[in-house]
Amino acid sequence: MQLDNLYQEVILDHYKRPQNKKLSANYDAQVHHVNPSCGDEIDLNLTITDGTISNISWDGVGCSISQASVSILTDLLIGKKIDEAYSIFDHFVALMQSKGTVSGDEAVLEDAIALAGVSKYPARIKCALLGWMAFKDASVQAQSKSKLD
Amino acid sequence: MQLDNLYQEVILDHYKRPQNKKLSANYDAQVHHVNPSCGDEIDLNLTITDGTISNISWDGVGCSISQASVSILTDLLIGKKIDEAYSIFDHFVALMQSKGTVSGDEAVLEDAIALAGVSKYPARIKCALLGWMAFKDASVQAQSKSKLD
Amino acid sequence: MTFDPLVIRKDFPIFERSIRDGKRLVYLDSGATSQKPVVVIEAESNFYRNHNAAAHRGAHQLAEEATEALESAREVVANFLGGAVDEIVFTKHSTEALNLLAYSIGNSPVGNRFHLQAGDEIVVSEMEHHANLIPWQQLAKRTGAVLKWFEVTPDGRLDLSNIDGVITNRTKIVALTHQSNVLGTINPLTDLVKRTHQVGAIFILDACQSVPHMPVNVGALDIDFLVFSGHKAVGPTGVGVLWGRANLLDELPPFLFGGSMIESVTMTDATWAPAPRKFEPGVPNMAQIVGLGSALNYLTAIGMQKIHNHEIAITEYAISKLQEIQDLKIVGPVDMNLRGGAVSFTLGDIHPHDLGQFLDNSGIAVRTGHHCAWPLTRKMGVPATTRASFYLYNTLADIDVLFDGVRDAQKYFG
Amino acid sequence: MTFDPLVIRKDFPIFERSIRDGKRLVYLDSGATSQKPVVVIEAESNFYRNHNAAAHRGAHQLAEEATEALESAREVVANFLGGAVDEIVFTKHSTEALNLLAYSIGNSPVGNRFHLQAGDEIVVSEMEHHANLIPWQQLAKRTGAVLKWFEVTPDGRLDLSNIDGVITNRTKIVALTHQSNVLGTINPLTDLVKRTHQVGAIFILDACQSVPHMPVNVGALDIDFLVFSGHKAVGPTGVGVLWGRANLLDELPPFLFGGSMIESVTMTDATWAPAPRKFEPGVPNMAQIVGLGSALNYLTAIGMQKIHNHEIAITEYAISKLQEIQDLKIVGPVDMNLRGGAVSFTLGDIHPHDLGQFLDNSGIAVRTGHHCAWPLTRKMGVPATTRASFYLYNTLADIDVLFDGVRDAQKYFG
Ligand SMILES: Cc1ncc(COP(=O)(O)O)c(C=O)c1O
Ligand SMILES: Cc1ncc(COP(=O)(O)O)c(C=O)c1O
Repeated sequence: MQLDNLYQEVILDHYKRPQNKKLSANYDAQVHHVNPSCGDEIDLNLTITDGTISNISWDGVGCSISQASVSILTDLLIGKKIDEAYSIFDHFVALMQSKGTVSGDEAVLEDAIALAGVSKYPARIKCALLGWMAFKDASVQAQSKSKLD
Repeated sequence: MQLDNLYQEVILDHYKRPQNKKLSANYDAQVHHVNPSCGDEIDLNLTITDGTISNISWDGVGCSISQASVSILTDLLIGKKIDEAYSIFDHFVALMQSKGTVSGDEAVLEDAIALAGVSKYPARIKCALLGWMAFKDASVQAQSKSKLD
Repeated sequence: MTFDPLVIRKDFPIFERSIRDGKRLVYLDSGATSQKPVVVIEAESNFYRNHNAAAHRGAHQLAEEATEALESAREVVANFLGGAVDEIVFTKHSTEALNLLAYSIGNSPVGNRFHLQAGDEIVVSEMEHHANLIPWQQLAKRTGAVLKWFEVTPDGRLDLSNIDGVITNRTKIVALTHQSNVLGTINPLTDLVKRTHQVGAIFILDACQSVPHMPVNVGALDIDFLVFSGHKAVGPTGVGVLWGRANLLDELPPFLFGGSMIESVTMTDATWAPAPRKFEPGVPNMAQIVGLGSALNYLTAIGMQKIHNHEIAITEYAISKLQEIQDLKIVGPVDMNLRGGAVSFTLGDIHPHDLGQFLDNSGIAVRTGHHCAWPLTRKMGVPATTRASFYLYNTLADIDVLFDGVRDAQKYFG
Repeated sequence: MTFDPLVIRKDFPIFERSIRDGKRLVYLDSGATSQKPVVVIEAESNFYRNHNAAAHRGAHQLAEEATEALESAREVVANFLGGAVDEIVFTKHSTEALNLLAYSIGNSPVGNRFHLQAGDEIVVSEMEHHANLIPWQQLAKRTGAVLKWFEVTPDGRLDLSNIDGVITNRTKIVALTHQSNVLGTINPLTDLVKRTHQVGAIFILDACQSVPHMPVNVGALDIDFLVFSGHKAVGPTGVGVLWGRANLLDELPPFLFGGSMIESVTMTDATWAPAPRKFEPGVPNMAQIVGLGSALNYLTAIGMQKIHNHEIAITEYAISKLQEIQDLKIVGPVDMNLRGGAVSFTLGDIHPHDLGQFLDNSGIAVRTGHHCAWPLTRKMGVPATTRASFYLYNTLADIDVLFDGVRDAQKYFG
């Protein structure tokens, strides 16, 4: 079924067993993002230690795509250097906006490659990006905060 | 030429030699009416003596239809009882709104019958009615004034 | 003429296409926008092909014909609603019509009956579409008026237990929806309108979800203003209607300023033409207005009561079928006496977005989300719902496809 | 591709019909509204036939296609003007776009760069269309700002002898027309824009009569906002465009409130989506937007510079022919370096309405009156004028018919 392209096993797994879905008590930055067209919401906490993402935790409501996407993100980015995380971020956004013309680099994106099918469903791209935009926003806040410290 | 139906001799005559086109010094009511879609303007003075229209005078700028129509109106209504004038007014308005389906009663409308062709040109009906609406307005003012006196 | 949706569907060219690799289009999203019959599409293109010119501006034949086309459509709308011709104002959609009212009221000077001052009250409800909520929020902020609202009961009706406490002597405006676009609830208006007039306020009806679906007569309802959108009533996009009582339109100041709405203009000042012209500056959305006239003629020829009966039958069937499904919860009343043909529901833990996507893959178009009524979905205790909404071209077979689709989705995501 | 108006005319179905018992349609009223090529008419009806659904609202295939159609059209408009995609806001016409600016500026709170207070100045000119005059009159009245204006010289140009005296440190807004719809004058913008920015004000261009007729690039002009109407640019009725610099649209408060323009909504408050969404509540005029995209693609394929050159050639011919006629006076500049293709004139004592009617009888469509620029006609010392306006489908033969028609009218009314 065509739909299986969108809803890959990995996605449904992350949806049913989301990773790091419990807001941590401590964080460098906390953000709240909303997808106004469907009402999906996410809170995301981020900690950066010595230029490395030491923790991401989150809570939220939303569809399987938005929930799985943020769950995958946490698995993928925790432990990465911030520069490397940004490069993965750019890869992922490019994949989402590709309208299905790009297949993505699995070496870079790992499980996130499973979201490639989303790029053929324009209305769902925002779902997949919700957590990623929240992460980007939080990382900017965390870094400007660390500069102030 | 089809157009001759609209621009009858009588109309062009009244246009070139307008009747009562000089505002009188005295009047019971004076009104200023405008046709906002083309900028035509008219001032009209009206005197009613013992229920009879004793004078109508006017000045204005406008197309041949609007100018001829008010000129014809003055010829037709001066000397008439106010009730009779209203009945002629109603006949004329009905003729204008008839879309060419009514030919009008010449015994009632006299020269104004020449304006029958206007009813086939919707954009010009307002031109033909400009002076008549001014008259109606002025007559209402004059009568309510005479009641106050 | 018997009512047969299968015959009606033939008038709508979009049903000739297929969805997602050959599936039949099961369009259950008419609450968002309706499909268009070929007569409406052709009314618009005929206007361009044969009569296009700036209406009300020019003495040439094309301009005459354009004016005639425009004003005939106004007559059609007036007859459709039971109003007078000069009581019909064309806008681009109901959203603009509601904003027109809010801004024009905000423009009313002291002494004008619409003038608002601090402490005056505006009444809406928790089930309003954003288009009938935010303009009033903003008007309240600009004028210092207070926004009040009727609450919604757990089963999705207006809580009218305290009408007199909500609509008070300070109330100047009551603006309510006729039918909720989420719950399907049809609000009972009689007591509300009576109380509104008792306190000297005006009653504004958002009829977006009623005018396309049932007979609506402004005189019988005794309301003061009504708005609806053409695109939800088999008409073109880009055209809406404001109806208002003649004496009220007369006193209401204009909203948009420009050409053709004036009586006289100098560099520093302007005066206005009579309504409806005073509310219609600029070269009008002529082709769309003409298309709307054709749309309402189309609906009238079929019969609004027949359309309503058909929708009620479909909705009743849909509700009974959907209720068979485990974990499916209807959000809104299930009593057919209280509702029209928009059915929102939740399905256990399956997110409406996922359900909608799954249904789409089977050719079924539904809407998911908060349906531009966020305070309402919040009040109903759900983050989002899936909505199936029906119209004259839907069939019982469409409902069966929906039923199967929902059950298959449960298996897929289960 | 060589430019041939006779070939171009074949794209416009309306030229297949005749006027007043078999006369050829000589359409010289494109300044009021333009005719539509078949590709535009079909773009609109194709949308209804194949892709109609509420854009940006729904995850089903039709909604995806509608969104894609809408956003592709936005890209076309952005490219046509040289702006960015998110700088394009769709309205129903330029009148709405100008009112949007005036109301949004009026909604700006203290601290916002658009906030107006008593004593601030708004600058327009005596040659503005009512749509770019009355909204500013009204904004001035609401805020206590002062309305100032550039005068018009006897030969129909802006009097720019005292730019610095008109645009001062108190000026917050300068709103001017690019080309006068009555005089045909094209206003030189460089010094005006420079001075406007020097004093920290914003420059708004009414490009209704320029964007359809010549290459216009918002970057090269260095302006801040621009408006135009689709229906004057071979596009559908019911769609207009506001272009604004991204950072300015960002700071400008919204105008119309409703669905799809929000970020979050509660019963008492709302926050806004980013531009352009924040200015586009409601189900958009989708089919018309799609038609506009097709219209601009059509014009681009022919070439805006070629269209402009053609109109200049026609206008030059028209002016030289018309000047041969006794008692005919051109109202506006006769120097082709100063003007575009709208030619207004008077004809002795013959009233424009009568002349227009006579021409109509010969199949010629012109506009007569004050052309929604009443202060200007007053200033030019005429109660009304007759206007012939040209576009890509007009030919030199059209001018010859006009010439003969005017002379015949002189005989008829003489
Ligand atoms: C210069 C100018 N500005 C504004 C307008 C208003 O355009 P619209 O009626 O399409 O809003 C027009 C045309 O009528 C115009 O020529
Ligand atoms: C109840 C209700 N009110 C207002 C609207 C707004 O209609 P539009 O977007 O056509 O202006 C809608 C539809 O979206 C609606 O369902």
